[in-house]
Amino acid sequence: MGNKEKPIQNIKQFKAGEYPDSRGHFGVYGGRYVGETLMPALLELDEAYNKIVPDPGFQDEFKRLLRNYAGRPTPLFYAKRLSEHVGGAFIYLKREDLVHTGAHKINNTLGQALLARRMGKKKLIAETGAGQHGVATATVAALFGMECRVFMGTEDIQRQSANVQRMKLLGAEVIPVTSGTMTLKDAMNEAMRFWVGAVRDTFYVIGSVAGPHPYPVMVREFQKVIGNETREQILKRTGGLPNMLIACVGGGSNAMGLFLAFMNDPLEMVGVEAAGKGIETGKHAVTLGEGSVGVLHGSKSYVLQDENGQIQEAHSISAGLDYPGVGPEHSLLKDLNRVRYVSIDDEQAMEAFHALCVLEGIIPALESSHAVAYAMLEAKRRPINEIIVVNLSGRGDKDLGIVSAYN
Amino acid sequence: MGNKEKPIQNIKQFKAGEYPDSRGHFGVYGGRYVGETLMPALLELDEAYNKIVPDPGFQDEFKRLLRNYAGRPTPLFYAKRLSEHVGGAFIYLKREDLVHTGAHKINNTLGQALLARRMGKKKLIAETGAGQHGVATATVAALFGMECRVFMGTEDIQRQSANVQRMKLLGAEVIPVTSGTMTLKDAMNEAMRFWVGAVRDTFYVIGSVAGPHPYPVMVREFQKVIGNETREQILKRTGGLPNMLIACVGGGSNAMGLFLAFMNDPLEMVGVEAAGKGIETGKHAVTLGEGSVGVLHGSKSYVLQDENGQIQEAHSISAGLDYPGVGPEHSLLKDLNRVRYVSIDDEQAMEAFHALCVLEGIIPALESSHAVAYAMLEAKRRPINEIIVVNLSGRGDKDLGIVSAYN
Amino acid sequence: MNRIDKTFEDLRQKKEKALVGFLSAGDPNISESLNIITAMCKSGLDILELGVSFSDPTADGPVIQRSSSRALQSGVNLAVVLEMTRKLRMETHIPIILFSYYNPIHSYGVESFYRDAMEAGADGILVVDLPPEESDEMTSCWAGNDFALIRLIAPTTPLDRMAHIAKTASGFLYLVSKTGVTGSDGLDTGDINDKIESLRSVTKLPICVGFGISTVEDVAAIASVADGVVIGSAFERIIEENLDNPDLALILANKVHEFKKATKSQ
Amino acid sequence: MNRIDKTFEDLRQKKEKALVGFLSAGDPNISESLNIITAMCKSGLDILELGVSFSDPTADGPVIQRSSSRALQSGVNLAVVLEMTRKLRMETHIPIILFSYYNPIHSYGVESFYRDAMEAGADGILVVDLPPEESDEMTSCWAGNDFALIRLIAPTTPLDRMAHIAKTASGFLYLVSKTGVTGSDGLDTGDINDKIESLRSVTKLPICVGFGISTVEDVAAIASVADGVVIGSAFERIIEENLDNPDLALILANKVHEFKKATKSQ
Ligand SMILES: Cc1ncc(COP(=O)(O)O)c(C=O)c1O
Ligand SMILES: Cc1ncc(COP(=O)(O)O)c(C=O)c1O
Repeated sequence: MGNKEKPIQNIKQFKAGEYPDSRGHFGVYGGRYVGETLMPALLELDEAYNKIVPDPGFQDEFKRLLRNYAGRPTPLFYAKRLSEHVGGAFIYLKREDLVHTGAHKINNTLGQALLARRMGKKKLIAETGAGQHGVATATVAALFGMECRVFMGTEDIQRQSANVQRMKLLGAEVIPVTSGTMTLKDAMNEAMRFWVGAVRDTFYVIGSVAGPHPYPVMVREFQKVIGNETREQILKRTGGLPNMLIACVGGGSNAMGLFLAFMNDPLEMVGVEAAGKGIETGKHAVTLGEGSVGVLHGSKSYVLQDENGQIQEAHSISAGLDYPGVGPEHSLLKDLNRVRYVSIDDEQAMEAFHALCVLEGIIPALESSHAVAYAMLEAKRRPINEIIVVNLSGRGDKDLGIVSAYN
Repeated sequence: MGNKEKPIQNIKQFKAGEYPDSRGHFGVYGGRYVGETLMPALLELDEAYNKIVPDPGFQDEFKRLLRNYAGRPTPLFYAKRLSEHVGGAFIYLKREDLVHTGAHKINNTLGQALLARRMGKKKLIAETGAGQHGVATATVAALFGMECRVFMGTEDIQRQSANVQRMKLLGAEVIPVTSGTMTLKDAMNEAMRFWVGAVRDTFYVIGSVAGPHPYPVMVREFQKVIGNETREQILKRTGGLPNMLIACVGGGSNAMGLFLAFMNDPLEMVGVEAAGKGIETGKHAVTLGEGSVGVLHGSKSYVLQDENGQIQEAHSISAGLDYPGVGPEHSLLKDLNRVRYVSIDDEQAMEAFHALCVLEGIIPALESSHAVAYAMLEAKRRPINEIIVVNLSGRGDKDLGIVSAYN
Repeated sequence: MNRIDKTFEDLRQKKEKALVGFLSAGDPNISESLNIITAMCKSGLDILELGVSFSDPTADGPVIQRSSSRALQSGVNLAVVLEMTRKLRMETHIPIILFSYYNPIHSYGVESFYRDAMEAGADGILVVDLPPEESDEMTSCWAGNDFALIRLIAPTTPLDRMAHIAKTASGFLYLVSKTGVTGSDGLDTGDINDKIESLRSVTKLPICVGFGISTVEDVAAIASVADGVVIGSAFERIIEENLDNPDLALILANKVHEFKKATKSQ
Repeated sequence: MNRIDKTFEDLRQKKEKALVGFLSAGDPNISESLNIITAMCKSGLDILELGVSFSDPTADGPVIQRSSSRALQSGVNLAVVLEMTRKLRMETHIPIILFSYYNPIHSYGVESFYRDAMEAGADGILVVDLPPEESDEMTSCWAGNDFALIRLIAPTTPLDRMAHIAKTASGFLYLVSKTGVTGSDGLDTGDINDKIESLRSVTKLPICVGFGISTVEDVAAIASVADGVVIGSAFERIIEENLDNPDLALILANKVHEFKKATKSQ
């Protein structure tokens, strides 16, 4: 039956910050689709978010932590050998792989944990796929002396065992999730279930621009530093704007983090989803490209679902992209044609992974490798005076096991 | 028989930059103790180093790479919870764990590889213990499109397997060294042997302030950015100098990198060696504290040796400190009483490792954990208005296996 | 008067409370599910909550998660549940409330759903993850008052919000007895009295209490203060423990009988 | 005239070249080592290089590394090597050059070393890792010219440096035939002629060539251009292959004999 809502076509003048509305709607997307037990918590969170986050005291502390703890600003690096190898546009890498814990996720967890502290909550929970968000949450929990539980599918526990050990060392409890596909989607289900029971004293740190309002806008707010820095850096370095921005899209937080600052600029933005073993095999995570509108994990957005509205299993070699949902703002940006969404399969990502290793001495996360792979395709067909900025969302240390197992 | 040369006592006025002399002598230490085959290469290197490195073009490129590629400056982070837990002086951490590849080693390999390139050498070799220097060398080799061979003891290949995989991914050949103790010392032997045979077109990237002149002064030069940044940061943040600097000492490069900028300042400096299973067990790496003057790997310095001048096996849970030699400048600084050298055993290091994990959300390298452990001891006995700066030389991702195996 | 209102009216007159039973439609399979539910409806169940299973039941505990899996495995989807409703409607006159997450309905199409559910004989709908803030998109096509929108009140819901929710609800209010997912063990009746009192101060709708109710004693305790008692996981657990038992329908019918008695005992 | 100068003088008169043999003192054990070396000295060896083993022989290939290990295992140290020298001196009149890395000497003490080595009957020293730039610290206590400082000339050594090195050397110059560690296989004689010629242009000292020489043909080829041929790994390899062979000393003596013939053959 598959309900494909009418997309809003060709809105030329997209205004950054115009979305979401006060109840978290990005056009028809977003919102708050949760059980009543959680609603008061979300309303409380929304209120706290609106009151606390704009406060200069909060902003000061947040910025200080980003700088002194997380290691911001991260560099914008011109990947000369990669660009020359491809033979086309200049490829710049925004080096989120260099922040503390090794992925952009820390920007967000610092923000949410600071907020949690100011709200008086001393217990954090989080879901995690690749383990990066789990590590980033466990990290800020340690930093602030909070209790931390991380929900993680047993399939992901297997393939990201180093991150599991890191979380435990940081003092977090890692709770194995054995339901469903035993990956990120189910970890999030289980985190929400736990939250329902512990909502009074527990802050749920969601790891992407997904989930019910205010998470998508809040996570975007905490990640927008990526794009703010990038814009300033590229203007300073080249005197102009890039021609294209590229980021991988799992839930979509590193992409939104990069894109937001450029939303009103005349440039192309591309979100790269994971095509897994290939779209034709059905084993992929191409939510925006192949999914349809639905409601999952508290918000309306594109989802991978069958004709009865049952959520489908996603597949990707990269645990962080292996998710059948996507942040609601991306659904709007897709419908508005403001961002182009494409996909890269496991093999292409793996090739880009190796290319970046041997050409630039950078071992990227498999998630980020998807963005690099697409950048290589695009750069080749573009003139040499164009500039492509890729968000290198994380480092690949966590993926060494997967890479060596991949034949 | 054990030749203990008379130490130079109590030279009060130590001038930074006064050492080494033009032939690489730090007092009686340092020099060039190598076979004739290598001498011309060392003389060529010395000349190139003196000509190329001070060149503004070189400095510009080096600084640009440190910033845009390695991610410098690294933050100086006030470890509030650790300090409060200890209950004494303020402990600040210089976050070398945040640079690309995860340890200070990259500062040096970038410098040496740039120099190699300007000298027209296209092949790099390196020895490695913890694997960090090997990874850092493989990294710059990839970045500059050079060939790279890394020598590593099979014992270290075992305990630092993730770093072995990283080097391979980066395109380097990892050459297992099965001679002797199969650790860093033997890797360095083997690298020197290989270099003897390939000296005409191969640049040997030594990973610490050890080896024959000009390596100790050159590596110090490339690492001094750590202290330069730290000095500026602490002055800006606190308006004054710290009371104490602490760094772990394997070969001694992260320590020299931190100390140099403060050499003429009125403050204490402490180098922390690895006491392994305890000095009394003989299974340690306390070269300065327990060794005697000798010649190893091309320079004169303190070494762990028996009464016949045979080098002894070092022991430490941290592969990067597991070395029976030490950079010659440290020997001089010890004799001059300018730096105090102490030691921390495996167990103390492991405790500090866990403390930093759960109190600050930072997983330190086991090497760096030695410095943290000593800082905790010192901070406790110092008044709360004092400041201790610890060089957090690297991150602990590489050590997860060792930590989980340690009971 | 619609079936729900009439049921509560009848019970009030008999001085009984409503026994509301939740079952995942199609668990353990479609035909057996029809047998079981029919038997239960005929053994004293006052209101049926017929669960439309969803792949990602984030508000449910392990028992209903497993029950949903079995149901999905047996081929259930919203169309099948509506077909089952149609068949049950021929066997029983008690109100049938569909109980669903929003995505299956959204996927089916809200207008088609309204039309087909009414046509099948369903009396209302409870959508677990569709709070009042979002529910317009489902109800804006509804006409008249014949199809009830059952709403949840949680232990975390403050008074002003209770009033707001009650205003847009119909049929009855479902008061969640615990902060937690379905089936969370143990019941704390102390708190519930206060909650019911608060809720009564803002609504005239009947109040049914559910989540974690599993013993006859629980039922009796809740029945003494609420207008109805909702049982879900306790039934599902019996199904799970008797998957190969040919007497499953009978066992459940007896259980319903037992619980029903406890709703009359004051 | 000291023993080294006299040896080269005698050979020159006989129109022979020097056969220089390197052995790690104490390999495979101290007494067997004495047997072997004595036998070799009596079978035609012109000069003995007696290796003082070091734990970290960075200029040596695998064969001499293993030989050093065996020697260290058998309890060798510099004092023991000096004692062996004393014993060998009673058996042979050929020059004995001690061959060492610097650390054992440094550890022994440079003054004690000079005194004890002279006293034991050694004729000179070659310190692998002590270039002219650093060697003052060892030689500044030396008196007279009776103790030779043998120096290495490498394939990488430029002409002006050759001259400089030659100036501070005595006894003979050891020309390394390969850029590589000891025992590196294969010998490229082409280059060596040029090197010898260059070297002769800056020194009058005899020139012995070593590293990687293992066959009679190699010996003959080198002997035709140099004043001496140094063999090390080739002997050590024989020891290694005959560790349990009671005829080891005899085999090596025969080998010396064979090589020695090749130094006369032009
Ligand atoms: C390195 C990295 N990049 C990207 C992602 C995908 O998340 P998002 O799309 O929210 O950036 C993840 C998720 O774990 C990640 O670890
Ligand atoms: C993180 C880290 N710290 C310290 C060291 C010790 O080296 P150095 O004393 O030269 O800084 C190493 C060596 O591998 C290392 O990896």
